[in-house]
Amino acid sequence: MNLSPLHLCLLFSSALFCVGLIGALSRGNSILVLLGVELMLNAGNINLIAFWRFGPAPAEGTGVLFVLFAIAIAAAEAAVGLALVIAVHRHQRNIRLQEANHLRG
Amino acid sequence: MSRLPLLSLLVFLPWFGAAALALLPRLSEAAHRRFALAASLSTLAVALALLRGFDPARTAPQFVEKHAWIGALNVNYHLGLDGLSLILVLLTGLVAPAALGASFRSGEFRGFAAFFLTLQGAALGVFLALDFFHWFIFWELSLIPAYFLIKIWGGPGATRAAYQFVIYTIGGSAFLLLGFASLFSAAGTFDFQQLAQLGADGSLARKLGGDGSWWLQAVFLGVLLGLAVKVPLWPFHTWLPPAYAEAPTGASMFLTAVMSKMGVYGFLRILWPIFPRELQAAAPWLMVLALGGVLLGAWGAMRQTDLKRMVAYSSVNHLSYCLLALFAVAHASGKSGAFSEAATAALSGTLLQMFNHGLSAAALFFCVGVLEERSGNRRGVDDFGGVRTVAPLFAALTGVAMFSSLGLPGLNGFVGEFLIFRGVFGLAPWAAAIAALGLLATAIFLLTFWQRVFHGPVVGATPGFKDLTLAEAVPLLPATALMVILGVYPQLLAGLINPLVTAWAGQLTPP
Amino acid sequence: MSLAFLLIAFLTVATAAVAMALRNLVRSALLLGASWAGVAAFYLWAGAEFLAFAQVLVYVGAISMVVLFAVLLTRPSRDEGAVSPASAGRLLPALIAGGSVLGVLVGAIVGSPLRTAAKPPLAFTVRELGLQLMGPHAASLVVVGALLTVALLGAVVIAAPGRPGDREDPR
Amino acid sequence: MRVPAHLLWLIPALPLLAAGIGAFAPRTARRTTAGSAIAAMAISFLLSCGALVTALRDPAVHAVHNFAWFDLGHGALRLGWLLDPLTALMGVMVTLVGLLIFIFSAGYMAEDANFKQFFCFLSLFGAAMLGLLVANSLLLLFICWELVGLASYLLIGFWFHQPSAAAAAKKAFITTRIGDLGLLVGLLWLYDATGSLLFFDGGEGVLEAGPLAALSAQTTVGGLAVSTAIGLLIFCGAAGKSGQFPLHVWLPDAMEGPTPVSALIHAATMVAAGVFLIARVYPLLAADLTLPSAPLHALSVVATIGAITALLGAVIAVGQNDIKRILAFSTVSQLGYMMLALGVGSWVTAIFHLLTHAFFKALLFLGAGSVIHAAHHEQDIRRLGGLRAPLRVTFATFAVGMMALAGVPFLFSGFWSKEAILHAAHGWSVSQLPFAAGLIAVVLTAFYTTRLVAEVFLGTPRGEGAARAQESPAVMTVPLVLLAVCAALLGFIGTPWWPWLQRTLDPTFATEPGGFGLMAVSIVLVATGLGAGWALYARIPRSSAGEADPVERRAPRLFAALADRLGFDELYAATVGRLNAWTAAFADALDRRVWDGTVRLLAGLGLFTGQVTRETDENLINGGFDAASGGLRSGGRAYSRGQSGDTHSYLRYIAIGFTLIALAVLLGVRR
Amino acid sequence: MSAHPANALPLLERLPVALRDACTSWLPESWRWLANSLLSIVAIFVVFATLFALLTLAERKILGRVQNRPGPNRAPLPFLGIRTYGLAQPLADGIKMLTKEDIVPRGADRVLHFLAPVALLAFSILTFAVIPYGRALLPVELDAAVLYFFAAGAATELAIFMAGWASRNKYSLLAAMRALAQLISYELPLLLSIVPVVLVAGSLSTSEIVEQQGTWLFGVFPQWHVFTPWGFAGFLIFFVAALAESNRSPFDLPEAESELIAGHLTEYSGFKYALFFMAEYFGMCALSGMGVTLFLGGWQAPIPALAFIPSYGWFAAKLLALLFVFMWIRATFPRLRIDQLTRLAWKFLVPLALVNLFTAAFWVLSSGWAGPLAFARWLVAGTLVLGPFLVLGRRLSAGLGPRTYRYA
Repeated sequence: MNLSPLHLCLLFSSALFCVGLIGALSRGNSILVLLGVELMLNAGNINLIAFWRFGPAPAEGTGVLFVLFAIAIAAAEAAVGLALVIAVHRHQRNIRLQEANHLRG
Repeated sequence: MSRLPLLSLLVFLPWFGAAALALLPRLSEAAHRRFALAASLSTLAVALALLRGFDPARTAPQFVEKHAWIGALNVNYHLGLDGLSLILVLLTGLVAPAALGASFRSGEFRGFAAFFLTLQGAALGVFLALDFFHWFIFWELSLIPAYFLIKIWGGPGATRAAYQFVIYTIGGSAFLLLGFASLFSAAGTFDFQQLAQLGADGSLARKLGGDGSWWLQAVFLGVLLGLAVKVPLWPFHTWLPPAYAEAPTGASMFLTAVMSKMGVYGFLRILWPIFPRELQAAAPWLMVLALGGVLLGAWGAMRQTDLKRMVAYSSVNHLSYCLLALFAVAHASGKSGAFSEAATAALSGTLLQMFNHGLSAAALFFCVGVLEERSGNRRGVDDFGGVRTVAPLFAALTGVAMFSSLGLPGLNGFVGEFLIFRGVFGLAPWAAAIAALGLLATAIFLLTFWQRVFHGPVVGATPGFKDLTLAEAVPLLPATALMVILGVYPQLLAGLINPLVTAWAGQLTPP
Repeated sequence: MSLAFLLIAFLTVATAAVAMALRNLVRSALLLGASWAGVAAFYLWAGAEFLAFAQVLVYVGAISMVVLFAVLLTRPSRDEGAVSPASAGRLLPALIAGGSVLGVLVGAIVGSPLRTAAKPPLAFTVRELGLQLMGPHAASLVVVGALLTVALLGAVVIAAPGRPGDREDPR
Repeated sequence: MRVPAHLLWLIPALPLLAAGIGAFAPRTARRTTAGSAIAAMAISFLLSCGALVTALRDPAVHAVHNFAWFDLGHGALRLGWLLDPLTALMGVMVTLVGLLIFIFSAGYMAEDANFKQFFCFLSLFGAAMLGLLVANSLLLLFICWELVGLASYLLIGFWFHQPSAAAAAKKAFITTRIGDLGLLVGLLWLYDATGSLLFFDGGEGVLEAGPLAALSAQTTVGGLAVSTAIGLLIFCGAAGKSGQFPLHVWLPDAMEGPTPVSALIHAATMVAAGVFLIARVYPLLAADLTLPSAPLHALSVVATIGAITALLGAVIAVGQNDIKRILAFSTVSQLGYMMLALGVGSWVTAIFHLLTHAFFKALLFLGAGSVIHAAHHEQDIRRLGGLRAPLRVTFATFAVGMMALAGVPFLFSGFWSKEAILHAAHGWSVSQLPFAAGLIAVVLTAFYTTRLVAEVFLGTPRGEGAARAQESPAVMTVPLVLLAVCAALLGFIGTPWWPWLQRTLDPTFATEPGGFGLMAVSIVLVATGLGAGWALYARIPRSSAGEADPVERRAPRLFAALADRLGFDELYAATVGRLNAWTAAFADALDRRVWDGTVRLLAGLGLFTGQVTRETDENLINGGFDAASGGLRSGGRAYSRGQSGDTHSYLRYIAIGFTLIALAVLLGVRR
Repeated sequence: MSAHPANALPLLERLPVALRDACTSWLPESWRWLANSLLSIVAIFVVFATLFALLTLAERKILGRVQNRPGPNRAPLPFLGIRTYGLAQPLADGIKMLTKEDIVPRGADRVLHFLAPVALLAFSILTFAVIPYGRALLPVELDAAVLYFFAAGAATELAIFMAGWASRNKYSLLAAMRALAQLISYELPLLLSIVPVVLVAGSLSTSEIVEQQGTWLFGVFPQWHVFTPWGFAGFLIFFVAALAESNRSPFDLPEAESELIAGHLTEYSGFKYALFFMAEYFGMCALSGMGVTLFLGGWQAPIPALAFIPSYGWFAAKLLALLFVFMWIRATFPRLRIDQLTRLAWKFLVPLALVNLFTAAFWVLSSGWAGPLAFARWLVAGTLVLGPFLVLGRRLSAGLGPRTYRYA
């Protein structure tokens, strides 16, 4: 098994992704779920950087730009997500995700 | 030469005032009044400044402002002022502040003044614009504030009258717009001067399919209809009596003094120069209609029991004289003989009549407004009696306006009417002879009004009627003074327009 | 392959895993901050210097803060920051799902013949980044700016206490 | 003192100034207003005398001063002043009579609340009347003509709170305006035909030979010469102003105004303006005389109308009971005489009669005013009577006026002027009917004047007012005396033996010998009339107000018709008035029904279209959308049951789904 | 290290570098960079630690001077017994701190309680890496140096939170939250105030920014950023925000005794407390250094004639001057209320900084204007700066009325 640096980077990102995924799936606390999602997002960013770094045209910098935008969007996501958490907390006095199902069909 | 864009100032100062009134925070009522009056008086001030720099001997537009605006449509921002525009601007400058002053006591004055100033600016724009594009914008823009003025501040039937007014005139304008759209597609320009040039040498007609083509006729009729409604030409006048009657006094004054002139102005500035041949062909029929306005307007006024409606009908009558003269000139153009002199007289008379009617009709509306205000919104002929006994000053001023309106020599109304009759008699004697009956009918209904309202014993709503204080008479005094001055010395106005009119008549040489 | 990378990768994943498993929310959040700092370190290692600092600024400086605020604001009044651990009922499916995803990913990565560029990456300077942002990607930048603004306003609106008339307390 | 033509404007300007003072003076400034009006009129009188002196130096010359009013075309519209003996004589007469009447008014109107206004209007009238006289332009004359009408209107309606006065004022204005329309059209025609409205303009004026020849050379509808047509149109104006048949109806009603007004405007000056106008434009009317083949001569019409009016006025005057109306109809009659004189071609005698008539009729009216004033505003002769004793001065002067009017021979001016007219009519070549009418009118005039004097001054007082009558103050009686002197003596300036006036006005005037027979006939006729009047009224004076008139007793239906003024008012109301009302109703109905109806119909069409569109929209198109939406809604409801609300499970599904897809792809790639 | 080749500079200028190179010249080539870095770190730490010690004394002396009292003047030099105006006071303080008992509250999170001061100090020191102390003295040349500086600065917030939370003390926690709110609030104007500089300089590199300020108008007037309308406004905003960021008076609410005891420091004592204290001064020094770099021309001499003095001398002078202003303000201004504090940031500084950004953009766009237009450029820019200041300032002072206490 001959793994290039790119392979390693990708493995690293998939590990991080799965950690985030498992966390998001297993924890009941909304904040932790959100943090898991953030981790997954970061894993995705790692992928982008890895392909930029080891890809054919690093000079163009598209990977960096993309990650930059992703970070901005992640910030927005975090802000809105946490605001939602606070709103949910105000409403039902806890932030257990499984209880926030008032909009079920 | 860099100088102030006086003409733009003329248009935009009232609009600035309107915007300021509408947008700035509410102040005291007195402050609103002072501000609105100042904004309205700006027109007079600028007009006087224009008068200083105006050279009557030059017949081309002066103070021209021309800037490219919409390149794709060959639209220019093009303002200019000649004698015709000047007297109408002067008229606006005189009547508008008076009308505003007459409305000081109306409720919600701030809004009233804002609408009113918008109307004033739009009317001025109509008189100054030399490009159809923004001319039409001004034309339509004058409608909206008028609508609100009538609807919000008007009498009990105001809503209906305002709707009728707006829909009727917008209907007319639609035809006008269609006509000009066709013109533009044919000529590629909206500029009045260029269009007149094309109309004069017949190339416009060729572009629209040659003389007598149905397309040309349709365009001509469209423009004619749009203007005829605005003046109004009989029988397109039925919107006018209710609108003028239901409008608040100030608005009535302005509508009759200035807005009705917009239509006549359109005839003179647009229809006649651009469609000389078509107008000539249609002139006999149009003269019949104008005569209808002269006669039936006057006799219609006789039947009215509502004073405002009566004055409104008298407006129909007076404006029909203007149109009659214009049509007679258009009809006879190209004939030989002493034609040119008669045409000059007719056109001079038209212009003077426009100004004079503006003064006297506005004054009459003001007087009726006073009657209405003092009697708790009664304005029937039979609601009053013997007003002259209790209010001699008011009666005197009303009397001057009334006699001016019926064309008493020595007052301004006579000069215009005499010249119109003189011209029309030279061009179409039968029309002048028939129209003279209108003078009689005017005298009858005005004197009847005078007799029933001002003479006789003090009855009806008259007891307790207070005479005008000097302050209340202020809006009326300048107009009254001008009526006398212009009646005795018409050269003041005639000197401004004579070269222009002479040039117009001179261009009507046989083809 | 540098040792630095392995170290970074290990620390990042480890802190993340521990953070996900901890009962104490505050500690979780702080550890996650460390994990994000690890990601920043990875960027630094990969030569994306600007990105690294941006990552620190945004994640460590801002998102962590917000998370901590949220934790404190939504804390149940009695027990401080500790939440019940993952229940077996959820943990098992989570592990299965996560494991299967990991398996699929690892399988796919390992099985892929990825070629890497031979030449070392060119220095991608901040100036170039700026030119790219303001040039070809200006529209995206504006859109992201708008998104951030809207998100900020939305967050404020959502999180702000309602008017007195609103039903705020279910009790 | 000389007053050349370019200073003539001063004569009307002074009263105008006085009118301006009166208009702006406070209501209480009675002395100021009256004083300024009288002073202005006095100065104007002096100026007029100066102008007369100037004019008499060379009576044949028309001195003019023309000026531009305003620019018109390449030239200008020009007006001007004219000084010739006609102007000057008329000016002197108007200012003198005016001055005397002004002074009289100061006494007569002393108690009126609107005293100030009265003098303002009087001055306005004076200014307009004098302007009319000095005008060298038909347009300027027309302007003043109308202003005179305005002043007349204002003064007739001076007691405007009385409905009758207000109505009379309106009637006067409108009736004269009917005539004025003719004048206006004639004026326009003249302007159009000659390009000028100036009377004398160095050969270019409309009354000068060149233009006149051109005018009479052209013909218009019916073979009339243009000058004839224009002349007749102008005569319409004169007929209206001078109360000629058929437009005479306003003049008696105009007596609703204060008596000095009646004296000044409706007896002496304004009503004579028509005569003046015809005399002024006489060359125009006479132009067609050179065309023997013309179907109609303008002057013939004038003569006919004049004769009819003279007779008609005299006849109706017999049946009137109001002192002022009797005088009014007598004015109508006398104006008819003047027109008759104009028509038969002797315009100078018309002016002669105009002048004498002005004085004696003013005298009569002022005398009547004095009577009315003394008798506490009692105007009905049946309720007067016996005033000879208390009103000695009034009676004496009134008698002088009466005899002048009746044409009592030799000492009284009316005799000479009337005699000259009859003489001219007798010499008219066209017809002797006007002459006959004139003779009849002479009898009637003598008869009704006798009746008037007898009823008013003789017998016993028959009414409250007459019983308490007292002589008027000196401010009123002095003008009476002055006027009486004039009325008596003025005739001597135009006797057949010394026709100074005629020669002055018309240097070509020639006295025809052999008029003495005619004079004798006339004297006999006057005597007949006087005798009949004496017999019927003075011999047995009326004893009570309710007693029937002697004429009424003998011919009740005739008297009723006369008292009813031969039904002209009723006739006009039934024809012209009704036509007017019908036209107004027609115009109004046309607007309300036809035009407004058309507009409404169009609006209705629009509304109908809108309604149809709306129905289509609501039922057809919206229905389809509703059905489709319903389907979507139920589908969505069914789908939403799958939403458990458990976020974790969603996430799980995503993970599992991803795994499956990735596996499928990977396996696909491998294979 | 620096763009200039080392030997092109005068000796005095490159003395520190030369000294360092001399120390490490014996090492093999491959290790030398590590040794050089370590030496730099040690040097910086030593210099700033000394400065810290002296600053504590200086602050107390200056406060005393302002408040018309002598300040510390009794501590003698060890073993000598000489009172040199209290020069030994820092030494005494240090010894006291080191020897005090380290108390950790029961129930506190021991790990975090320990980590907090350490992390704080570590992050503070990190910020020193990118400040150019002299022409040849820049520890780390980074392309995104300014961003690095603020990234590192942002991380200190985390440490403060750790301290507050780990203490298991209500007041500590509340104070930490307040501190965080304040830090986040003022980070925005702080960042926005330096964006114009970046915009004008077109670079995030500190050395380049300093280089660009190294010209003189008419040969005498230094073209530092602070001497432009936008730069002046930006510097003032930066300075105010820096006061708040470093918890200095009048923004020292989080740790003021009268507010929440001593804030997040309540449960700290002894050496940990000293570390906090030190980190705070380090932060102040770092921000001042950055302010000098960005606005005051860094190590550039004010007039060319004085350029012979070594550049680090100039830097030190400017830094000390700025630090003095910090203290002067502490002595002068009263403390703000929490609502005034946040209002000042959000309603005044942030809008002003945004407007200032436009001013700077205008400045860049109008850089070609010359002659009378240059005057117009100043006029417009000045108006753009002053107008909003006056408008917003009026509104702000209108908002400074008595506060209504909703629950009081």
